[in-house]
Amino acid sequence: MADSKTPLLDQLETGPWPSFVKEIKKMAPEKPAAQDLLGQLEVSYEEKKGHWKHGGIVGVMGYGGGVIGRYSDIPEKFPNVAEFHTIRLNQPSGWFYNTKALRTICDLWEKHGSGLTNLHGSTGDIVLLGTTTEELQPTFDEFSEQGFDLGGSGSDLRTPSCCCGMARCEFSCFDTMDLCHNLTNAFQDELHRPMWPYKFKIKISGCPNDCVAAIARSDFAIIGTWKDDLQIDQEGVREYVKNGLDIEDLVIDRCPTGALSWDGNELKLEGKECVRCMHCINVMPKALRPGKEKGASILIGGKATILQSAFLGWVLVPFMEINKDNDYEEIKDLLDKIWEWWDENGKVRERVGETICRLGMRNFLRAVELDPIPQMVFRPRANPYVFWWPEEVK
Amino acid sequence: MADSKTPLLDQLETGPWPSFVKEIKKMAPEKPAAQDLLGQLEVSYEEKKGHWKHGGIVGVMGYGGGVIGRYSDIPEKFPNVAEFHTIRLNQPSGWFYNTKALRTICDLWEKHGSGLTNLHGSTGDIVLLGTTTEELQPTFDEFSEQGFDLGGSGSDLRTPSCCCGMARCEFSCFDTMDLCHNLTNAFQDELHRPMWPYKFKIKISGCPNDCVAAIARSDFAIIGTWKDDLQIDQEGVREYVKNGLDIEDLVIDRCPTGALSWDGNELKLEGKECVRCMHCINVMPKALRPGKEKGASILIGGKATILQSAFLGWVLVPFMEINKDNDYEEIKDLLDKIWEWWDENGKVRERVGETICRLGMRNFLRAVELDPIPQMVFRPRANPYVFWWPEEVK
Amino acid sequence: MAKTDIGPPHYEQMLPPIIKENYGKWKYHEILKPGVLVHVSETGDKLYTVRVGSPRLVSIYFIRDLCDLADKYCDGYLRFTSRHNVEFLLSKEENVEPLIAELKEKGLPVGGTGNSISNMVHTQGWVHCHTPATDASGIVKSVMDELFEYFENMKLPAKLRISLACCLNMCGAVHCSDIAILGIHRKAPVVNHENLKSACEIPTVIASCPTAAIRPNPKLKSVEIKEERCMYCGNCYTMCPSIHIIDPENDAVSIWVGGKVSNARTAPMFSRLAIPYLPNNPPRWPEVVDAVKHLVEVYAANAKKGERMGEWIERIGWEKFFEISGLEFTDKHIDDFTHAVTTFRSTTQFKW
Amino acid sequence: MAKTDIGPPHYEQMLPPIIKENYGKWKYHEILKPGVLVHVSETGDKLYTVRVGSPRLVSIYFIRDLCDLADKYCDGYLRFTSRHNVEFLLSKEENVEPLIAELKEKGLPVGGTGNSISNMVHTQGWVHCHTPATDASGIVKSVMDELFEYFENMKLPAKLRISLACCLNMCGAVHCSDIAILGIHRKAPVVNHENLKSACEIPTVIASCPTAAIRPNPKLKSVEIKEERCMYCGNCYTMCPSIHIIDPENDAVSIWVGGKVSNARTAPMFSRLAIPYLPNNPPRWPEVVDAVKHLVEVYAANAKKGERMGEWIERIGWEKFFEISGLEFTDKHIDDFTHAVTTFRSTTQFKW
Ligand code: SRM
Ligand code: SRM
Ligand code: SRM
Ligand code: SRM
Ligand code: SF4
Ligand code: SF4
Ligand code: SF4
Ligand code: SF4
Ligand code: SF4
Ligand code: SF4
Ligand code: SF4
Ligand code: SF4
Repeated sequence: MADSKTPLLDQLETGPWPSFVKEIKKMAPEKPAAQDLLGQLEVSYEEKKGHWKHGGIVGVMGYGGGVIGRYSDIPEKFPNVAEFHTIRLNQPSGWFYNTKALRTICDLWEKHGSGLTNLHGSTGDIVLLGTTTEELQPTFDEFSEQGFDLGGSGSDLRTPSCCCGMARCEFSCFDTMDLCHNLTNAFQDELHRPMWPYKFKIKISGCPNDCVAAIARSDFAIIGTWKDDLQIDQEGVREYVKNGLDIEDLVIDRCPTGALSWDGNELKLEGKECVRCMHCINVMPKALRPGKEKGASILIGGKATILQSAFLGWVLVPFMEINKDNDYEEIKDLLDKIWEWWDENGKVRERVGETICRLGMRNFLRAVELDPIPQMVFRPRANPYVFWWPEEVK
Repeated sequence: MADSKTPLLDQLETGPWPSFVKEIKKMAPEKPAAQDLLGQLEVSYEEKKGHWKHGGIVGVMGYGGGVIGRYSDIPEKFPNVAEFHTIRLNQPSGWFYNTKALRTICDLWEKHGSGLTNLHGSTGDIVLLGTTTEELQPTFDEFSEQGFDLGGSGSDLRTPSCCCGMARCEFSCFDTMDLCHNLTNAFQDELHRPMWPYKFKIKISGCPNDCVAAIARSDFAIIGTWKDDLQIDQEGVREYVKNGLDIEDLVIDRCPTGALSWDGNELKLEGKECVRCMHCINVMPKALRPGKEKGASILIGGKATILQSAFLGWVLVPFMEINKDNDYEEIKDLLDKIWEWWDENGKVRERVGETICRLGMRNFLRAVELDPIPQMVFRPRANPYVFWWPEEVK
Repeated sequence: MAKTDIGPPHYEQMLPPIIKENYGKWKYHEILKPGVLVHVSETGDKLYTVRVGSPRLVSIYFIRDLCDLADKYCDGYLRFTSRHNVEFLLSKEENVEPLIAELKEKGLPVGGTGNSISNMVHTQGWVHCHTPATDASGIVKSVMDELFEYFENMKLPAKLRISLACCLNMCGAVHCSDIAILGIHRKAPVVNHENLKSACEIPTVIASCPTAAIRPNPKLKSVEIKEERCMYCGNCYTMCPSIHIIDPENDAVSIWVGGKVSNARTAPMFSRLAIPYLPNNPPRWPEVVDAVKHLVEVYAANAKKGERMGEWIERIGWEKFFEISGLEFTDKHIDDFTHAVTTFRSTTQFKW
Repeated sequence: MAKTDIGPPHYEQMLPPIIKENYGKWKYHEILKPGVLVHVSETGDKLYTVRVGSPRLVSIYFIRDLCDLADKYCDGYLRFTSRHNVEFLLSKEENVEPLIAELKEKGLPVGGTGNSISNMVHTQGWVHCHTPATDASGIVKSVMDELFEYFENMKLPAKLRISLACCLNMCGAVHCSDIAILGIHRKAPVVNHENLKSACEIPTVIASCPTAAIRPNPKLKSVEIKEERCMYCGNCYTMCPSIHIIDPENDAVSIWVGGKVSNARTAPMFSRLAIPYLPNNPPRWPEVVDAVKHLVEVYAANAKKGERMGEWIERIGWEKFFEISGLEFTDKHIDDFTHAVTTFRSTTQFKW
């Protein structure tokens, strides 16, 4: 269908926002697959329905995931996308690149695939969009040679991601990028060979602003925080006020716990009232900074809707030192314990948060050897359906 | 066991709070049942367990409820409480009495029962505590002759109750006592002959202070409210301030929606921000009053724990005029519709709120012919599991 | 035969003249002192109310005593409140003090208004019910004896409502009380297979279990309880007498805090678990009394004026409440029923 | 054979010298203008960032263009953001404006910082997935074209994050966005009994349904869907290709509002249903674009400075939001899944 017309898609070439249709068209002259993608997409636009078949199991040797199989349901019309699989490449921490690396990706993908990508997939991978079954292994082989590896898919650890952290942000309470890289490498087997009840996502943010949406989009969220009082440079505060900041309205009144007060000259912090929400720091980054005793909160259970409706991750460990020196042992130990329990107890397609809900936090906490503390909950139970352990009763 | 000793219970005769043990003892010389109740209770105190058997079906002619059967599980020791049934008498609206009526109750109960009562049961009935199966009918007959009737028990309408309302409270937005009396009489059949999936409770409070805990303790709560602005007597407000009321701290800052402001002389109300919580009125009853356009909010679903955990009633009708003139037709119509739907759809032992949760508010609202409005919810759904009606799709 | 379905006596017969005349005309009220209210009408009339604590479980002699007083001071009228107190309704101010004096003499406490602890809503317990995990009246007496001063004065930050229910059926409607005392069972019930066969409907019994802990045992024509799934609610026992849950060794008392019913300031709130276990120690339940007293004192010392228990706790955060109160936080405090996940702290905001 | 399990390239190779030298030493930042940040180090070094909108679905030519620019202005380094924007990292201030000029020339928008609408997180849609109820990239393009000014300036009360997911799997993680666009199916799937037999595991299919709408059909060795229980989530289809849910006549788009992720001020919030149905109208989905634009404008006109969409709505109350926005409130807005009862208004507090 090399000469298909695409009047509907053409309408998406105009307007100020960069156009994905233009991108596909850029590849079309060189790549019949891109040409047919355009054609099939036009059909979708006409018919208001997708034309991809339910996935299929394809992959590369030694891996159980990292490739999403995809087949057209109208291959007779669009033979060049009859097979149009996605390869997920694991991005470098924080999505930083040198141009050499990016050009390598382009060159290899020009050779082996459609030349179309997502930078990035919404889990964080470099998404190489569309190639044939035959090309999968050679593509992987060459990427591997150039130092790239696959990301996750299926019931495995998914590609961890992190915010830019210490590389480009003054708020970061630990080295997000190093932790992300370290964990990704430590858990290559978990990442590449699906063997769990369902997917498991790790996301890492350097502070409670949570710029990678870890609390909403990962089963295991590592979010920077601190234990002591946030740091105040009074001179800096006065400077903001002098420059017109309405500190009462925009800072003091918006602190969720009323931890701050301003007497016209000094900003006072009631340290033990602060819940480290970042708001005052965000408004006055030149004057305020997180405290010095830094680490992270660990939250468990975040996920989207399927099956039991969306969960936001909840506090599992309020404060953990993030310790480069011991190779992040505490986090890895905790992950191992969680996976062991979940693997044993989770049902098929049950995210870890759902397993915890089904079996009760008490069982989970015992398994991962953590003491219950009030920080884990907004508030204690209201219903009296309390279980007792056999050893607690006569 | 007329001579049983009660050393444990005796310890509850001392102390400043009036003693129920003394009350039982007052009856004991005259009533062997009271004497044996004391004895059996002493055994319970020794053994830390109750000695009453699982209920039994006893009652009076023409009624399916109103009596709670009760039998001792150690009748050989305490033969006089071998049968010790409770009769629930429907209290007059607002628990007001003239002494003649109360004395009548005493006299009849002295004649037919243990002479012990609860004034009142926690649903609101006059609880006549303990008589034999044989005495049930004669007791009822005489009470009936004196103008008293039974309350509810079992899977029926339970005895409605209400706050003192207009009889003794300036806040009441409608005549709680009349409404309670009227509904109770209109639904005698529902009250006396169990025929539903489970119990159904109606409670009526004249204002959002909810002095009969209607929102927590009734399936159908009628709670007074108003539509226009609350009434302010500025002179009265100034008077409170003059007398030392810290109006900023105790009124302005505590208004849940910031609807109030005070400029040192005048209290300003942003009427459309007010959610009629009663707080400011409660603090300054001499100066503030509910608005003039009065009526009630209807809330549905309130109940205690069993089975699906406790529910607080939720808004079903934000505002209903409470109309004595048409014999409260709107409320009765609504109740009829609710009962019809619940009766048809409820499972055994499922409170109406639970049925609604199981089948979805949309089905319930259709059945009772009410339009969905945002006041019914704190916030709309977060999960995307939305149902469409057949007629809405192609 | 007796008339049926006549309904309760009409309330109008029960109203003193002053109320009949001022019905719906009340303008404002004042609390003159603990236990004494005055309601002022638009007509200028004044109604005095004297509120009196009652044990609720009373004899006809008690009621006759009340009647005597009402005849003497209140034109023969009185009422009871939604928390089982007695209210004497006086049209004459000069009767107030003599009435109070006589009440004191008879050992009847005056109070329960305003920022006090009013009477405890409660239930039957060992006096009359078949499912209790504890007694009702005995604990109420013990707690009210100890907290008596709070009934008689109004020095708390706000109203404080204490309730008690002797089992999870919660007839005391303790689910929304500032402090709730709740009797609990702690062991899975025992099935009497022999009886069950004839006495109970198996599908109904199975359906009665909120956690699906009950399954049929076709061999015995009975049911089996999966112990690790049972949380001892007793609902199966309510449905079927052949399932026995009472167990004096393990039955106990739990304490819940922070509930409220009124819509004033904050929306109504459920009470939440504070202390999962206290032993049943009749006749005076010292552990329960101490715990309740401690909670009252911690609240009194820390809440702002006008702040209900739950409002105070929500303001400072539950983690601070556990710290300040010194209560232990256990896995039992963490919900594991249907809405559990909505109670989990899904934010990094918390206090150390 | 290729090496396996080597993991991603090490990030250090990817960092420009200025970042390596100032790693962990950043002191503060400023937004110099929309799309341009400066981060100042304790060493005094300054790093300039220019943020650029990307369609995310890009060709290798696009990437090579970026590389050319980065080589020219940024010592050969750049990055992408968690919302799929491109960030050029400059150590030399004097390069900022020339870079921006060249970007403009190439039609690449600069912006997305501070109180703006940043790039839309989104998904595959008809481009690459098998379950979509709508397209992804086409709606994103249409919406961003219309809201372009909000990307290029920072005049909103606060950040506004828009996301899109083309089916309930929510790969766009729309569940916590200020505005979310979500593709929805609206009819129960159709079972191909012939195929199902061989292609799918019946117990797995049955277990996949959140509302227990699927039951076995032993006769056909297949399953049956109880239509009135199905809410079209598509999860059975994910598990079993013989169950077909795509239906162009009824597939549609819904709009959700008020979610947020950050812990700033308020805890993270879920997005909530605003508009249950808008038609699929490719190529430019005018109804969807209008609705989103309207919501942005209503928010912009009414929220306080610094207030996120959800914070604003929670402050004024959802009943006011529906009034101000003019959106219709329907029975679909009322939750009916597991936690429904926690969303019901259990207080008499509400606005007229
Ligand atoms: C490519 C990507 C969307 C994108 O355009 O970026 C994607 C695409 C698919 N997702 Fe996803 N998901 C992608 C990120 C997500 C996210 C976002 C995230 O990770 O932050 C989520 C929500 C977060 C979460 O995990 O809860 C997400 C939640 C799902 C779900 C529902 C999972 C759940 O527990 O709720 C499914 C269904 C499933 O697993 O069967 C799913 C399934 C799928 C499948 C494999 C379709 C399927 O049912 O088999 C899609 C393949 C599309 C294709 O043919 O290319 N995808 N998926 C994202 C992965 C790219 C990458 O690796 O970087
Ligand atoms: C007498 C009374 C307690 C009291 O001391 O005041 C009482 C006593 C009993 N209640 Fe109750 N309930 C009483 C008010 C309540 C209330 C409070 C209220 O109505 O405001 C509730 C909580 C509110 C509610 O309805 O949700 C209440 C919730 C229950 C329940 C749980 C119902 C539920 O849906 O959660 C049961 C269990 C049952 O129905 O099988 C129950 C069952 C019982 C039974 C009948 C025991 C049983 O399982 O068969 C008790 C009989 C005790 C006896 O032998 O005397 N009782 N019961 C109250 C009725 C007196 C009256 O008529 O005035
Ligand atoms: C007599 C009684 C109604 C009845 O018909 O029986 C009643 C009467 C009054 N209530 Fe009440 N309330 C009565 C039970 C309740 C209840 C129900 C309960 O406790 O089970 C509540 C809900 C409690 C809760 O939220 O948990 C209740 C919540 C209020 C409030 C709201 C308090 C708050 O700020 O949360 C007020 C307003 C106030 O006190 O400022 C109030 C105010 C009043 C006023 C001042 C109304 C008036 O103008 O007359 C009455 C005197 C109050 C006092 O005691 O200081 N009444 N009141 C009840 C007395 C019970 C008792 O003996 O102690
Ligand atoms: C580059 C990026 C991180 C990354 O490693 O990729 C990033 C970078 C910064 N974020 Fe962010 N955030 C980034 C995604 C996010 C996300 C995630 C998302 O949108 O999916 C969030 C959570 C959004 C939410 O709550 O729904 C996020 C919530 C914040 C906040 C909290 C805002 C609030 O008040 O709720 C701040 C503080 C602020 O802006 O005042 C913040 C602040 C910042 C600062 C100022 C941090 C710093 O000192 O450098 C950075 C520049 C912000 C700006 O754009 O004005 N960043 N930030 C992400 C840019 C995405 C984009 O291209 O637009
Ligand atoms: S999450 Fe915190 S540390 Fe990370 S980029 Fe955002 S603001 Fe910086
Ligand atoms: S970080 Fe948040 S909680 Fe802490 S003082 Fe600042 S605004 Fe308040
Ligand atoms: S509910 Fe309102 S009207 Fe009724 S007694 Fe209480 S304060 Fe008065
Ligand atoms: S009644 Fe409540 S909401 Fe209304 S103005 Fe008074 S305090 Fe505010
Ligand atoms: S709470 Fe339980 S034990 Fe107590 S009276 Fe009610 S049903 Fe009986
Ligand atoms: S006590 Fe409750 S949880 Fe235990 S088996 Fe019986 S009904 Fe189920
Ligand atoms: S949201 Fe649904 S349709 Fe869109 S990419 Fe994800 S799985 Fe596919
Ligand atoms: S689409 Fe969802 S709700 Fe409908 S049958 Fe399939 S799994 Fe169940």
